[in-house]
Amino acid sequence: MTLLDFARGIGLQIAMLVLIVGLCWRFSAILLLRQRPQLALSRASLLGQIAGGAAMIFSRSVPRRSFRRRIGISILLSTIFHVGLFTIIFGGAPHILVIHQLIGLSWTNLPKGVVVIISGLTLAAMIAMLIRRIVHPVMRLLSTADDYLTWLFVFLPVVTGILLSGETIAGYETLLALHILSVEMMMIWLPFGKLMHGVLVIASRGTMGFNFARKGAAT
Amino acid sequence: MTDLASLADDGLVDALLMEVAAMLGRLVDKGETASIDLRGLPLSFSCIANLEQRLGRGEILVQLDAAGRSELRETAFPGVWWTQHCDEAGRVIAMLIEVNTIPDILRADPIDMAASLRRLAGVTHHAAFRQASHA
Amino acid sequence: MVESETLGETLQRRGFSRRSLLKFAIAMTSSLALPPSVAPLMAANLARARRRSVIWLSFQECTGCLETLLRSSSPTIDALIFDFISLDYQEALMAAAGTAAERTLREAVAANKGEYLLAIDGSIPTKDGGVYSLTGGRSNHDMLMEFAADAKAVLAIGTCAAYGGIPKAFPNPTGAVGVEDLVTDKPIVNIPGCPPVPEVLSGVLVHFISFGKLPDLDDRKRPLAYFGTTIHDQCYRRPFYDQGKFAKSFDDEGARQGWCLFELGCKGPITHNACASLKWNGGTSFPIESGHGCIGCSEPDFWDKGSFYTSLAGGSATGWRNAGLAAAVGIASGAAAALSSKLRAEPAKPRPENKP
Amino acid sequence: MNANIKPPPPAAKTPDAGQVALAMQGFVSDFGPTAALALESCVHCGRCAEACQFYVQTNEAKYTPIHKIEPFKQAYEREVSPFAFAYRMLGLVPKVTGAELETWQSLIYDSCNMCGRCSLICPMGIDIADLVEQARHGMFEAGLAPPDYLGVLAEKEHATGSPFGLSVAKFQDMLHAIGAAHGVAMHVDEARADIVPTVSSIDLKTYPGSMAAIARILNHMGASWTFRTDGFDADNVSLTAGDRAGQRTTTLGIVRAAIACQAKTLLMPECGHSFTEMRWEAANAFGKELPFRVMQITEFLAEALSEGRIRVNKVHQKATYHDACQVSRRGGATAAPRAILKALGVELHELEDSGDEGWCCGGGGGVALINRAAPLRDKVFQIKRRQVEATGMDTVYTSCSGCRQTLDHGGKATQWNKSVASLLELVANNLKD
Repeated sequence: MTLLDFARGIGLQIAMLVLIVGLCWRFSAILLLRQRPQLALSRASLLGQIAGGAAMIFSRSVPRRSFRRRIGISILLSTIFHVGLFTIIFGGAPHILVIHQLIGLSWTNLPKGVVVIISGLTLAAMIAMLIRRIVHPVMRLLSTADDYLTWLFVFLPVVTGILLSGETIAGYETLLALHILSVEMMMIWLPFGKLMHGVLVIASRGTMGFNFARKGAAT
Repeated sequence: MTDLASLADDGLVDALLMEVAAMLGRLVDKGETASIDLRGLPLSFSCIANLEQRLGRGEILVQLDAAGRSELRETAFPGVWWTQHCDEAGRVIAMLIEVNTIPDILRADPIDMAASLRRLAGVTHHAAFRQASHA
Repeated sequence: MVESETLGETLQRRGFSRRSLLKFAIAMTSSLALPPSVAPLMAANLARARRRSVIWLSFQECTGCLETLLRSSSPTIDALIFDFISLDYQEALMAAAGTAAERTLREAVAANKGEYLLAIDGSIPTKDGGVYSLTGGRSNHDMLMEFAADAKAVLAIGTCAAYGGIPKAFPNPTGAVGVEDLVTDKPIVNIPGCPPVPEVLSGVLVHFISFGKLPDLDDRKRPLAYFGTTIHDQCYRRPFYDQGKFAKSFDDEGARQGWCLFELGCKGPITHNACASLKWNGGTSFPIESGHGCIGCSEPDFWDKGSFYTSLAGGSATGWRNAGLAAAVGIASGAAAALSSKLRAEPAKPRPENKP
Repeated sequence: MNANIKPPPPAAKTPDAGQVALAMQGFVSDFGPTAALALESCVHCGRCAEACQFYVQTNEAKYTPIHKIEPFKQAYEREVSPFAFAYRMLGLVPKVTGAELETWQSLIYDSCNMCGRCSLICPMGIDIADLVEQARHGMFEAGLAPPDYLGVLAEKEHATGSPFGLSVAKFQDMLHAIGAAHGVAMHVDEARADIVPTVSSIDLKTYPGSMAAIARILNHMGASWTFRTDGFDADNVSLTAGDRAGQRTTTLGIVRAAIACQAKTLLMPECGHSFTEMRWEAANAFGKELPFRVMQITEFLAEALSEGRIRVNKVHQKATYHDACQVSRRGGATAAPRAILKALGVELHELEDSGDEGWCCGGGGGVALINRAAPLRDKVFQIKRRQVEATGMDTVYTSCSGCRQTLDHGGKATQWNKSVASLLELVANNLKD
């Protein structure tokens, strides 16, 4: 069995199972905690609260105007990084294939050149974010091993993906194996580290939007 | 993407032409011959066509019929040859740019010449015999 | 042994000029990725070279490899090279049979001890004492070990000889292995492919005959000149891959336009072979040119790497049943964690009052 | 450590093991899915620092909002989080120590106004202000509320229902005296009334005119109303101190008083946190939806003005407005004060950051009641000072006595020539006869 066979076979299966167990575990352990009902008269109807929750899932992606000046760099880097990552994952032809194989959905891919350029930008943003995390006093204070590990587990697939696209350093087979393995490492890490925010963000923003709609508070 | 590809082609062709110029320089200065194996380079069809066009055509075109056809053509730059060898089935088995006063393969080989001398002697003798018998 | 004539003499006798030999040498240096300036030397060496004894043993195989090599295009010098090597023993081709054949074999080995090339096609069964493939009552394993001992080098021709091939496919009932798993003290050249590209074998032989040594090999003992790149690297459809233009089915517009077959399971990117440059049937075509993806037949265990039609991007994901099971385990664990947290956290809190 | 922050009084000892255990118990008893989601979601992006007046004015990383609840988060991870058992077994998250709690006391109390600007900037939708409120519960229960004014007041409120320990008789006397002084008829402890106004202890102490103003307006409207001495002081210092029991006692006292006179509307004074408490938390303490409306005074005035129940003379004035965080950003009543100013014909010149995005005066979240926090509070006040000065206005209206007091103090400390005024009093002074 070659490294690629392992990555595409048993490795992928293990990663998926760990991912599913971890996601369900973490989510249920959070959501099954005791919820106290809110009895005060709401400013919004239940539907309005749900709409508020749904709206905040999107609206919090764009910071308020008055905040933008102070967090400009953070917005710039994280936007490039997140939009870049999304574009790579959902625009790259091989990635669409994987999704197609898993759930049967498919759409038109972006040209490879475009994906490679975006990957480069994403990578640059990631490196800048790491430097900022190390240098900026606030981020350094807040940062834990989780932050750096998570960075690494996202960084590796991006790097191996770029190397794979150019087929530099090693052959396609080796690079493909490393790329898939790095993604599997990320999948395994996802439920246990900060990467989980990619999933939690919906619940977290949705909850705040729901609660704030109840109070009519600023969103 | 097509534009990008042709741009990359142009770059490769330019690089190859510079290499050819360097080789020709060595032929002029030191009498060194050299060749480039075009099939050993990652060149697209369009790139090869482009290169062939840039080198142009000179005064000599030689066709060789030895275990399949070959075509050896002087380019617009004397001393630079465009050569292509095919096998008996007509498929290209080698394509080169040769930098030489004349491609080596055109020179008659001593062993072949020795053999032809023997054959020639036979032919001559036969003719003389016929002429003598007529007289 | 009688001193045989040189290749130069043979060619001359058959009416091939020295130009033809030089031309052949030019083509061979190109094929072997040697610098063009080596061609005159190769031609001179070939002209001086004398016959080499080759002993060819067939093990667990289908004779496809041999067929391919025998049917290589036109009667050119390639063919002559095959003529020129002295195929002293090849069961399928030789006229002699039975004990006469056995005698030929012994004589050839004795006469060329340490100098002959041993060519193998087919894999070697190792299970149950190798009983699954015997020649004259002797196991393939025994014969391989015996004749490899006095060989100059061993050529493993075809994927079966190189890596075990289809006989080794799951569940490998005969315990099939490739030559390199058994022979460890001799130079080995793997020429994998199911079947292998015939020009590769002639290239290896020409190199061996003209320079007296084997060509440069990669880490899988394959001639670097032919296996140094992947099908994907040399594929004429590569620009479509780079542009992200893929055929989605074998009869869609993309397929008609000749777009990349990656999504239809082409294994070109992980397959090292020379099909895309040398092509097949006298340079006519190769599978991708005919509209089908590469199946990766020259790679180890190609038969067991999932469907030929599953793209390389994916993998064998876990089934819905396992996913469901995993989800259940996750939720149960999460619920247990939440419960234990509740128990740990619960203070004796006053109940909210309903009456003022 | 900021040189301007005084170290805790020398008498304060590092919390002992028992206190740490109490704090932990207090921390972990609060985690529902909302708080858990919040703590699980933080990506350590640091943006909340840039929204926080304490960080912005000091540039000290320790004032990063999410960092202020670190022990609370640590308790969550060790005791409640999905993988808590692994964290404990593998020692990935250390136990919270007494020394840490001691350090965090000043971060969690002195340097947080619970103003919710951080909750507004957080890209993950974490209500950090809410987490601070919850974290203070554990701190208080371990006896770690600042051994200062705030702690003292909370204790008194816990015991008497009023942070100043005012007795019912004393309060009755005060109200009548205020009525007499301002020439307005007072309604006190009537058996039935539609509207029950409450007061803030800051009003009692500093701005008694505001009580006269409420009386004048309600009389003008011809409303059925009464002050109830059995439930009048809505201040709820306990909330900001983290005293759940005191908070509950105070809140339920007011609920009972309003129910006793069959009130339809409970009117909250010009005060921020008390509105939050009565509007959103009282029903939970009471165990079901309240049988009356809870309205902040600006909401009430805006509604009455729009319905024509209050008629006012136009005042031709230019002014700026300072939003109380708990009323505007957190309370959903941002529009109300602006409607009132418009009805009065006041030309409003907004602050650079106003409405939902306004900065806290620096006194919110009980910080105004922590004496040792005064230097830090004054630094924070500078933002407001700059923005008010940038408008060129001489008058700042506000509808929170806490803000008003903080702005007054800040102004006094820096010889500021601006006047800080109550929106309620402005309305009361310009009623049509």
